[in-house]
Amino acid sequence: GQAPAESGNDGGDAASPDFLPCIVSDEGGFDDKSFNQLSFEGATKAADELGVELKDVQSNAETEYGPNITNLVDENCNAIVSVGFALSAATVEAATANPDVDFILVDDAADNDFDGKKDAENVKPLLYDTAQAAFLAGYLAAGYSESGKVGTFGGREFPTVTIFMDGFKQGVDHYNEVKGADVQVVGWDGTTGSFTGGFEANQDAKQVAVNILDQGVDVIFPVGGPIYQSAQQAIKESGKDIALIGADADLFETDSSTSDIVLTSVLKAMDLSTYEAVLSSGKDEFDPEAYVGTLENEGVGIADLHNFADKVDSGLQDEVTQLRQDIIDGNVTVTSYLSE
Amino acid sequence: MSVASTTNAQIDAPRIVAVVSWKAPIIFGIFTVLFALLPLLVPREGATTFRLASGDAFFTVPDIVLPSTATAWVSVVLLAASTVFAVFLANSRRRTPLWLVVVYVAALLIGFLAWAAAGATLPMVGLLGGALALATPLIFGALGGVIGERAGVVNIAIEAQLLAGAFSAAIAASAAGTPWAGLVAAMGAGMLVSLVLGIFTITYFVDQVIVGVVLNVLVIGLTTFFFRQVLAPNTETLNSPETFTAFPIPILSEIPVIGPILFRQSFIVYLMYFVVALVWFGLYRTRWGLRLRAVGEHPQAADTVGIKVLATRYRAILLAGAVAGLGGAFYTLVAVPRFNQEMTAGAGFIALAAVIFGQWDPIKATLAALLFGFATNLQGVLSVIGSPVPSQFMLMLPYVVTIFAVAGLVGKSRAPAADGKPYIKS
Amino acid sequence: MSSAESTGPLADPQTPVAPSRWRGALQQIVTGNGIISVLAVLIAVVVGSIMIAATNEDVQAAAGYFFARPGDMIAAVWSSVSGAYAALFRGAIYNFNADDFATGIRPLTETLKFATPLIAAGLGVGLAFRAGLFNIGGQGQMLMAAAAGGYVATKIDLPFPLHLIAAVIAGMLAAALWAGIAGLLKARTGAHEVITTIMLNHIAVYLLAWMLATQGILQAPGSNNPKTAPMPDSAVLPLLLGDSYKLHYGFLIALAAVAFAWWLLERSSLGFRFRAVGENPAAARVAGIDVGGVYLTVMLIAGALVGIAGVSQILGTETSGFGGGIDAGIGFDAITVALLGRSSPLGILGAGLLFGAFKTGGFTMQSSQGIPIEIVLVVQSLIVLFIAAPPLVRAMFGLPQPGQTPRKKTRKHAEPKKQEVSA
Amino acid sequence: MKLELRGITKRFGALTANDHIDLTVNEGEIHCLLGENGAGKSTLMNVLYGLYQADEGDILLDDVVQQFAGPGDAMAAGIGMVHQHFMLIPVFTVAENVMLGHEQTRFGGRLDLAAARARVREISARFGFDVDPDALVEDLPVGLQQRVEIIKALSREAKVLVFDEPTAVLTPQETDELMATMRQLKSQGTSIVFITHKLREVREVADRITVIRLGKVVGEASPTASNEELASLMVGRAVELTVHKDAPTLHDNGLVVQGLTVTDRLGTVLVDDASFEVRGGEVLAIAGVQGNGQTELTEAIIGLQDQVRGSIRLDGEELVGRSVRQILDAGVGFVPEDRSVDGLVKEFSIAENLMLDRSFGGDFVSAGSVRRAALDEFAREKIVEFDIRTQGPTQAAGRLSGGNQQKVVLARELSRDLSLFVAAQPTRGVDVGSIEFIHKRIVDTRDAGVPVIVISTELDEVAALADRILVMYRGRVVGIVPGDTPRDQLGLMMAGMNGESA
Ligand SMILES: Nc1ncnc2c1ncn2[C@@H]1O[C@H](COP(=O)(O)OP(=O)(O)OP(=O)(O)O)[C@@H](O)[C@H]1O
Ligand SMILES: Nc1ncnc2c1ncn2[C@@H]1O[C@H](COP(=O)(O)OP(=O)(O)OP(=O)(O)O)[C@@H](O)[C@H]1O
Ligand SMILES: [Mg+2]
Ligand SMILES: [Mg+2]
Repeated sequence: GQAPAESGNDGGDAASPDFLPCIVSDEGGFDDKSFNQLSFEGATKAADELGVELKDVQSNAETEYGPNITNLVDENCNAIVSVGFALSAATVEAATANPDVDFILVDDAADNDFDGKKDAENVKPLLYDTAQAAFLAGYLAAGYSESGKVGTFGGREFPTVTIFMDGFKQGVDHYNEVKGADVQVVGWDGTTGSFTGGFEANQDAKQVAVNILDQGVDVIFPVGGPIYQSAQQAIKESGKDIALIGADADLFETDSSTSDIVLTSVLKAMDLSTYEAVLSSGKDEFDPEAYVGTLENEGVGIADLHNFADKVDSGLQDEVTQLRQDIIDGNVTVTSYLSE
Repeated sequence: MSVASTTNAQIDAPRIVAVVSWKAPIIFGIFTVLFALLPLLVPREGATTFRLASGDAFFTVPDIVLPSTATAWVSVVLLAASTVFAVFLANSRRRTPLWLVVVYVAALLIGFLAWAAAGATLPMVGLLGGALALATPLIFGALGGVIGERAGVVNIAIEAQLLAGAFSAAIAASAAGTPWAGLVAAMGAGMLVSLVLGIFTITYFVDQVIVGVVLNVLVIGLTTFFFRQVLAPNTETLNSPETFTAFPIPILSEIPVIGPILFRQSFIVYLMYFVVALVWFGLYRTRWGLRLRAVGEHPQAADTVGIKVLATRYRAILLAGAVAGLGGAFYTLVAVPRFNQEMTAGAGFIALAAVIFGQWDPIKATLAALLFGFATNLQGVLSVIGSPVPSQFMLMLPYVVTIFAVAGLVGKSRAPAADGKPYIKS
Repeated sequence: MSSAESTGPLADPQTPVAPSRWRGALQQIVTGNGIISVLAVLIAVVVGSIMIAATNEDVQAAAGYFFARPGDMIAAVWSSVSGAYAALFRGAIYNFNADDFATGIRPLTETLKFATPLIAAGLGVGLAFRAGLFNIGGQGQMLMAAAAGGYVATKIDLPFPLHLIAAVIAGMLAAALWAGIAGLLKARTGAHEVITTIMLNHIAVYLLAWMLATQGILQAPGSNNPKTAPMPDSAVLPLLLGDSYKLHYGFLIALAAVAFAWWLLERSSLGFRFRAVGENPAAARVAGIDVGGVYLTVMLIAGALVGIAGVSQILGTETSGFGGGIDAGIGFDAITVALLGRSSPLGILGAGLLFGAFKTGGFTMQSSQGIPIEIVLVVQSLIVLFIAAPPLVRAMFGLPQPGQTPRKKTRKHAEPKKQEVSA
Repeated sequence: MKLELRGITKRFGALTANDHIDLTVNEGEIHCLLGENGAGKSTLMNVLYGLYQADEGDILLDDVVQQFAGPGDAMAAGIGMVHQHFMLIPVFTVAENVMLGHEQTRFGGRLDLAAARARVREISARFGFDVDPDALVEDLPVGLQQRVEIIKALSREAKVLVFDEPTAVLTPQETDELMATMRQLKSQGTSIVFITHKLREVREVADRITVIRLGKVVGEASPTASNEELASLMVGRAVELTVHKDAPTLHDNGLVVQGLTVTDRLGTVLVDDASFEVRGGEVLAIAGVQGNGQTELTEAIIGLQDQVRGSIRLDGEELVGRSVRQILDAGVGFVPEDRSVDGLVKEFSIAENLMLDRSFGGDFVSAGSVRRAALDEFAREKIVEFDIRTQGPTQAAGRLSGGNQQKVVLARELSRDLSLFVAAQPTRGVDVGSIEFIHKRIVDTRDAGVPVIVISTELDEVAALADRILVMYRGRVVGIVPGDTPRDQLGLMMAGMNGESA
């Protein structure tokens, strides 16, 4: 290779003396195909745009959140993104102790005393009412389904997971109501359902998907990072025409191997909101007001149908578009723990 | 020998008297009462459909429909009757026969399924076929454990071998574009872990448990490191293996009920049948196995008849590593076409439990792993068809079943006599 | 678990009731085992360095033009590796970048904080080891301790020291009972404790997950997340060195546990029976010791010790509430700690401190140098491996094997099984 | 085949176990090796068999120097060995044990078990053994296990056979049969090295005798030498071979066993309706071939068996149903048969072993702590009193020689207030000098008015100690006879013949 000019460059700090954005993951790590990864991408994009380095640390256990955040403060980070509700307490604690640092907390309201207000001024909670988007996906799936059965399952029974499943079920119910149909949801009945017990994509997760497929569903909606891969493999092995719905990012874009089976994806635009929050902090325009992603502000949404555009009845597509507007307008209500 | 002692030895076969054992009746009683509580406290409506056919079978097998509550109560009656009979037998100083245990377990299982799946359809083929698939990596891991321990080397590092196998299978299959390469690489990775285990424990006499425990940590560290540093940024080229998909065996797969369960699986499952048979045959029927077991039972005795103890142990654990590695390959060549960090999620420890539960026997260890797979998939199926129990309790099921099975059914088991002991020769 | 002294320091069975125990220990360090430990650390550090250098961007960049300017590469390797280990030291022992001593010493207090649960849980595992039981159930026991301790802390109202004591005791009791299940099953049915403790781990994970997701049990009131409310001040372990350090009284409890375990194992008659059962259950039984009873008692005490780890996590380290991952892998780390500490309380104390230092230093390595945290895992496990195999280390460094003639005859005193005479 | 050892030296660290030993065994000769425990006999044989590498010296077969890298080489050269501690795999069948190491296989690598069975039957027939090739070795009585070892060696067509203390566990009849076998082998030209501590056997079968002491050859003796001569050559001093004891003074206290039946978990009867009594001040010896229920009988007395019916009353108090600890507390002293497994914790120090059954209170425990000073003092006293050869009370018991390990167990059991003393095989593995001492202590205990039960397979010992002898066969009491019953009659009873008819 070509040797660069001799001028000294010893790491990140020389490049950007003034702003240091940082991010800390939860136990999943930044390659989790889910919120850690998306937030990381958003923060990276903001850092690139600001022309600064992004400092990232991964956590391997619940007890590491506090020390990781404290260490980032000690490294003089100006903005710290903490990913996941599990980091909430540690983030609030660090924020209270370091009022000069901007904190961005993904997926939690930073309200650990449950008084309805966030607990530290300089924390910006990023929340996503994904039930709204999943509602659309549920409606779409119900309309698309020929077998009259659609399925969903989750990694662990966390609110950030079940909110997807809940919205999905409400969407299906809404379809049944409107159309007088009887499409069933397998894997979630509104209170309990099917979970793999973890976020690992392995045989256990695949078997849960297989069991759901065995019930004759023709649309399946796995919620929880990489476990969609298990569902994908289960679909492949079933040899049947089963559609997959992605969660978080647009699967069609992020994993091209799914392009033939992905009906749509329920989008949770953590990349976008994290990007914006970090960028605003870098530009000294940080607004710690809580952000709630909705269909209206496009913080959540439903992805393009891509390959399925001509497989899905255009009337149904229009209905979904209309439904989206109805939700935004408040004509149709989707309930979730965020909307209460 | 003198005439007297030889003839006496022939004539006086040891006298046997009956020993009262109340274990079976007590366990029967407990489970009968527990099970009777279910329909009593949570009565369920409707009928349960046991679907024996698989979607596209050649022969169609009719569904069996049973009324839930009635079936549950019939089971309770059967269980109670079995219990009473067992008490009667124990009282008259007779042992509980195996058939009674089988009847009891069958009644319990059918009754439970009828109750739990009320108003729904139980896909029996999916339930059992899935159990088999879930058990497959555990079986490979357990076989690896059995081979090693039979030669006197305790292998706590099954988890490491599974994980290393999954990791290298993903890379090799992706890079070479064929899952066969992944299979070979997984065996190699398992053997590599074994080799380290061997160097430390066989050559340098380090405590086998220490090395096993530490190897698990080491391999988790290394695979996570390389996953994050190398695989994640290069998913397309290094972490998108071609997989072995299900491959129905002609004719065999058409056998009603059994065919779709056993013979519509992926290649690695078929390989598993073969390896189980081979390990059993090898251990009990060949010179290799005889010598290996001798080394695990009494290495000094093996030494005195000219068997190279250390070399035998090395060969055994290398083979064990290859077998366990195959189990690892299942994760990335069958389950999902992607390696993820710590994706084995403790399966190696379950396999270790299967080794002990299976009393260091390849067939019994396989059965133990299958039991675990069955319990896991049972909870999966029940939660899918809608069970009233919170998901967390459903997820506990396989572990609870294992504890009950170990405590109730087998009890004490005997490890190979020299298991875990280094052979140090003057 | 292993025989004969040739297996190195880890497997060397304790020679109890030795009056010259301290002198013996000292002697051991001076006569070579100390050197072996240093060399073991050296090997691990070298491997870690390779990984650090290989993942360093500057090194990668410089490697691209290695032949054009090799000096760059060497400089880059040096700066990445020295930076990493300096960060490790800075994060674990003393921060030499700090303005004053009070701030500089903070990492050491963090090390002690992280060592606390490792020591306590290590004692639990080590105690069971000494009685011949392999307790892999630290995870489950810690989780149950957290559940019970957390319940008492968040659901019951009591004034300060009482509340804390009640929560600590509840946690220890729950962990003891959880471990006791394995002990009871072993004593009554012979069920192998390896199986039962592994299964109990998984059961505890889901049981706690359920409690955390259920209002009225552990879930914070009004919350949807599987997490408890913060621990009330009345149940929190006070800070040991004032507000500027996070080291809490849990550390003192762990030290007390070390002292207790030391007395139990080395001085008490109960511990004497534990060890007798651990070394030779058959002889213990003939000597009138109730082996099953010992299994149960040992597991109860071991569980209580692991329970200290659990409560120190929730009432000292993570007082803002906890979730299902509060064990943080300590139950498994404890196995390594116990083995490295040769299952002796003082050894476990040392090993726990070492691991605490690695953990604490690892954070700084990651945050300040961008070193992947897994490298710490790798370095840690290599150290344990090599410390356990002195002959291998000696061979690698070409040192003479102790007191022996050429190869082959080096490994002596096999005391070949059943060597003892019979006429 | 002629065997010659020249200048064999073998060191274990500082200890020289064999010091320039020369030994010649001619073709068709039975050559006896004599020497006290630890003299180096087994070590020499292990060197010959390739298990150990000699530090110096040569092994010659028919005047050709051999190089044995391992037992495989020695076997190939025609050497077979029946080891002092059986080298058999307990969970294997006889046939599997015999074939191990030189297995024949059939198509597909399958073991040819049929061939191995045939081989076992063939050799059994040739020497009149009665061994079932499909029996599990662990289920066989030791006498038969011994035969399996011999078959193992013979199946490899050994030309030189080493028997390392093969008679230690045999009945007199079995011993006689073994000697017959040895003579038969000798007549077929096999050279035999025979190691034993029993001088009677030596004189009966040996062609030549070599005595080893402290690793050196101290001389040769002829088979006509007297017991006393041989013993003093072995030990290096005069040894008293008979125990002096007076006629028993019987007391009222004692043990009464009635209808005692012991079964294992599967219901096999191990002790079958045994009834007997022992009075204070007498020694009841229980004789019998090992594996005929003696072990289970003693274990039932001490509370170690859990399937027990009948009654065991000590000084009027019922022991059946009580725990081991309660029985120990009632004053029962117990020396288990297998000291290394049941009697000692080898990793523990001598002092700790001395308090093994006294950890619940008493002299060595106060407030839950071990009183280390008191224990240490006690241990020092006992080391002197029982002449335990050791570096001190903190030495690990496993490092003691066999005889000294046995003394530790005896010291522990005899230093309590006893109401019954049960000793199983008290002098197994103990050399002539220590036997003298142990026998004396047992007689002292009897004379102190304690009922004593001694279990022994060794008729010399039975004869030396017993006031009365109970013979067991297949779990049943064959008869109770006076202490001076002739050994021929005992031998027949041990083989199951009723006392009167014999
Ligand atoms: N592997 C070994 N390591 C160290 N010392 C040993 C070893 N084997 C034997 N010894 C020692 O060598 C000496 C001779 O032992 P050996 O077994 O040859 O005695 P022996 O004459 O066969 O005694 P016995 O009559 O009890 O069988 C003893 O002091 C013994 O402790
Ligand atoms: N495996 C071993 N390792 C270390 N030392 C040993 C070993 N075996 C025996 N010794 C030591 O060697 C010495 C001699 O043992 P040996 O067996 O020759 O005793 P002995 O004189 O035969 O005793 P006894 O007469 O009681 O049988 C003893 O001090 C013993 O502690
Ligand atoms: Mg608030
Ligand atoms: Mg010997």
